[in-house]
Amino acid sequence: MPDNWGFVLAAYGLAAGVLLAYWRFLARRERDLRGAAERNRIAPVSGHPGPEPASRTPRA
Amino acid sequence: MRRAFIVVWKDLLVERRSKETLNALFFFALLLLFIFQFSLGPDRERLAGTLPGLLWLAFILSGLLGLGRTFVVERENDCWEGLLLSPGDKSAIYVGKLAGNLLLMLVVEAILLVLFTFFFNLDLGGALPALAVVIGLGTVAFAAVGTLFAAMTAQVRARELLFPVLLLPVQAPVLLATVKATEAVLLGEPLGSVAHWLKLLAAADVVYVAVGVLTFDFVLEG
Amino acid sequence: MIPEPLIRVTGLRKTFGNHRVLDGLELEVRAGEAVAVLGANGAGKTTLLKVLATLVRPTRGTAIVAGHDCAKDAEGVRREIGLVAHGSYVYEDLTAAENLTFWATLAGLRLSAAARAGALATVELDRAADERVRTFSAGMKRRLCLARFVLARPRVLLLDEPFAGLDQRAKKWLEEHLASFKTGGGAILMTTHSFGRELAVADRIAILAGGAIALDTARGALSADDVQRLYALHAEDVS
Amino acid sequence: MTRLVGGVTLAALAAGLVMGFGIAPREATQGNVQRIMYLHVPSVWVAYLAFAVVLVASIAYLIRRAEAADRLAHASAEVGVLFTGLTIATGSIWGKPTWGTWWTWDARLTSVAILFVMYLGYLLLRGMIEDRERGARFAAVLGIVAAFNIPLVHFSVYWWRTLHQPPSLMKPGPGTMPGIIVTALLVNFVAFSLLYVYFVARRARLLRREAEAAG
Repeated sequence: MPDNWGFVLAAYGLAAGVLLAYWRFLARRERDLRGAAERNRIAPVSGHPGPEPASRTPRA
Repeated sequence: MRRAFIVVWKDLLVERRSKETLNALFFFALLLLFIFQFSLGPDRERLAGTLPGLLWLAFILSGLLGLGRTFVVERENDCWEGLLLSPGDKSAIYVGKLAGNLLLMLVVEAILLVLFTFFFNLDLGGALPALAVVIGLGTVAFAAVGTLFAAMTAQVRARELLFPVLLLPVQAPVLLATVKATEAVLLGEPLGSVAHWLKLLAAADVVYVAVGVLTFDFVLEG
Repeated sequence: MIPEPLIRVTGLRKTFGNHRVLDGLELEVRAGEAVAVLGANGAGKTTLLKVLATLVRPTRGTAIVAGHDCAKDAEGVRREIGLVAHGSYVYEDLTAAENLTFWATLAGLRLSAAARAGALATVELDRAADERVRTFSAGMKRRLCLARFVLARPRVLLLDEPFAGLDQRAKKWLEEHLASFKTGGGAILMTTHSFGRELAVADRIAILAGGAIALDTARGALSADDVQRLYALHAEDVS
Repeated sequence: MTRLVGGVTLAALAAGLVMGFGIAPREATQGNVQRIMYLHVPSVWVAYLAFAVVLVASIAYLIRRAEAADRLAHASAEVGVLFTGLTIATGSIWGKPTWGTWWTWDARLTSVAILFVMYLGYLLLRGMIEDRERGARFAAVLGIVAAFNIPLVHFSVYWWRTLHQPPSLMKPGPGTMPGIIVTALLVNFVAFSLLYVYFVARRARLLRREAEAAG
């Protein structure tokens, strides 16, 4: 039975990518907020961040 | 219970006077038949296998239209706050609206059933009583969640978009059960053979109506 | 012991998003008293009414109506109030009698035909009982809404610009009706942004500016233009 | 505090990788592609955990109107959708070599797909309602309806599929698998749960800050 390492790497790579992207998204939003608070301008109530990039199609 | 009845009485009276929803749905049902014919071709043998699916697709689409309008009369007459301010348990309003919707859906489904037997020569044969059970159970589940979500989206800006997007995924299991049960019933199998689907539908009815009654207060608060 | 006021608002704040509509609002209305809340459009008059009618939850502070807290015991409040807002809550496709039957039954009242006819007569709509509300004037619709409260007999009436859009006859009728409601021991809180005759029925004028009551004086001998001067004075420096 | 949880999570994830690739044996029938299971199965478990938390937090919010409960529900739903998406993606990557197609209406993939769409609707609902208090209330109701719907989804999909083919190999029945694989799964499950807690904590804190900023 072929090992299909390619697919295993794709799966783990994608998972790592998605989780990292979400982590960065959180970090960036926190930075934006802290920045806004410092300039003591009330940050506009930004819309909801929307679903995160849980992309479905794995890389070929 | 008198309070739930008065809600149904009011909706039926408004509907009888304005005749908006029923006429529109009847016309929509007819349109659906044409669209199915044009898109799927006239060849009846090929369609025979998909008839249960088509039937429920027609029910779901006209249901979305009908259920989405549950609170339109409140919104257009600006009576939403009036409902909220009338003292007493608000779930009576939910039960009233649910009963009204159930009636509306069953009427439309009856019309569609007749149209299907005419256009697709769907031969019900002896299966009508069994089919009625399946349709009844499925429609209660559909109307229960539909009424709750109609109340939820009545006040939201993009309600025409949000209502189907929220309702359809929740209805997926009910749709699976009803189509599978209808398929078996139309093949002449006894109800017993689809007992597990019917139990699932009954469970869905109980769960959805119970959740609807318990959470309607929070949704009406608007 | 002076009786507990029917409406008591202390330190009321209401924010929508990051816009503070009401802030630190204090107000009391006793039984048999009518208070007119005066304020420019957008000063928060309607928001105040909506908080008292339990349609909107206060962000901070308390609002007590007839002894019930608007946030914690909304149902208790709803049994005691009658709200006449722009909506006036009528189904246009139903007749006046059918509307009354619906709202009375929904409120849990057992409505006999006689009681319904009596209520319609009180608001002078008995001739139009079987006509569809779609054909009614603004004044007739508002009277139909008041007919509901003739039946339910609330102790507090919340009126959002009740005299707006009424002809002279309807205004006179409303004045008399509110006066009799007051002598019956009810409390009235009404909002208005005009200074005409409608202030006659008010015992006190409360000017709403900057999210709070800037001035709360007995109407007494104040004439309409006194009120206007006072209102202009306070509205400018506060908002 | 969250920095500590973050550190522990990273360590646990590393341990999971070691278990998945180092210690766990090469699976006889499927070959190494089976190692995707150590990613796929824990993420579906965590997704269900997330939606259970949404249910509890939604009920708590409706009863006590505590802002914190609403934020927890919101954060948990979002992280739940993230893991559900991950489950579907890794499931279809696994499906390609084993069944030759990216997507099959396999019972478990289908039910996870329905959950994904249902809770995506939840996030859409939150995004569409401007008034925070009303959005929280409606989302709580939807969170409850969706959670009660999960068992119905499961049964209907299983009956719908299993009449034709037995549930796929991915059925995580620990009983049928050698101990070492089960432990690898459990380690990864713990790691993923910690990651879930970490993400929810930060997302909830972000929501609180946004609420405070909005004043």
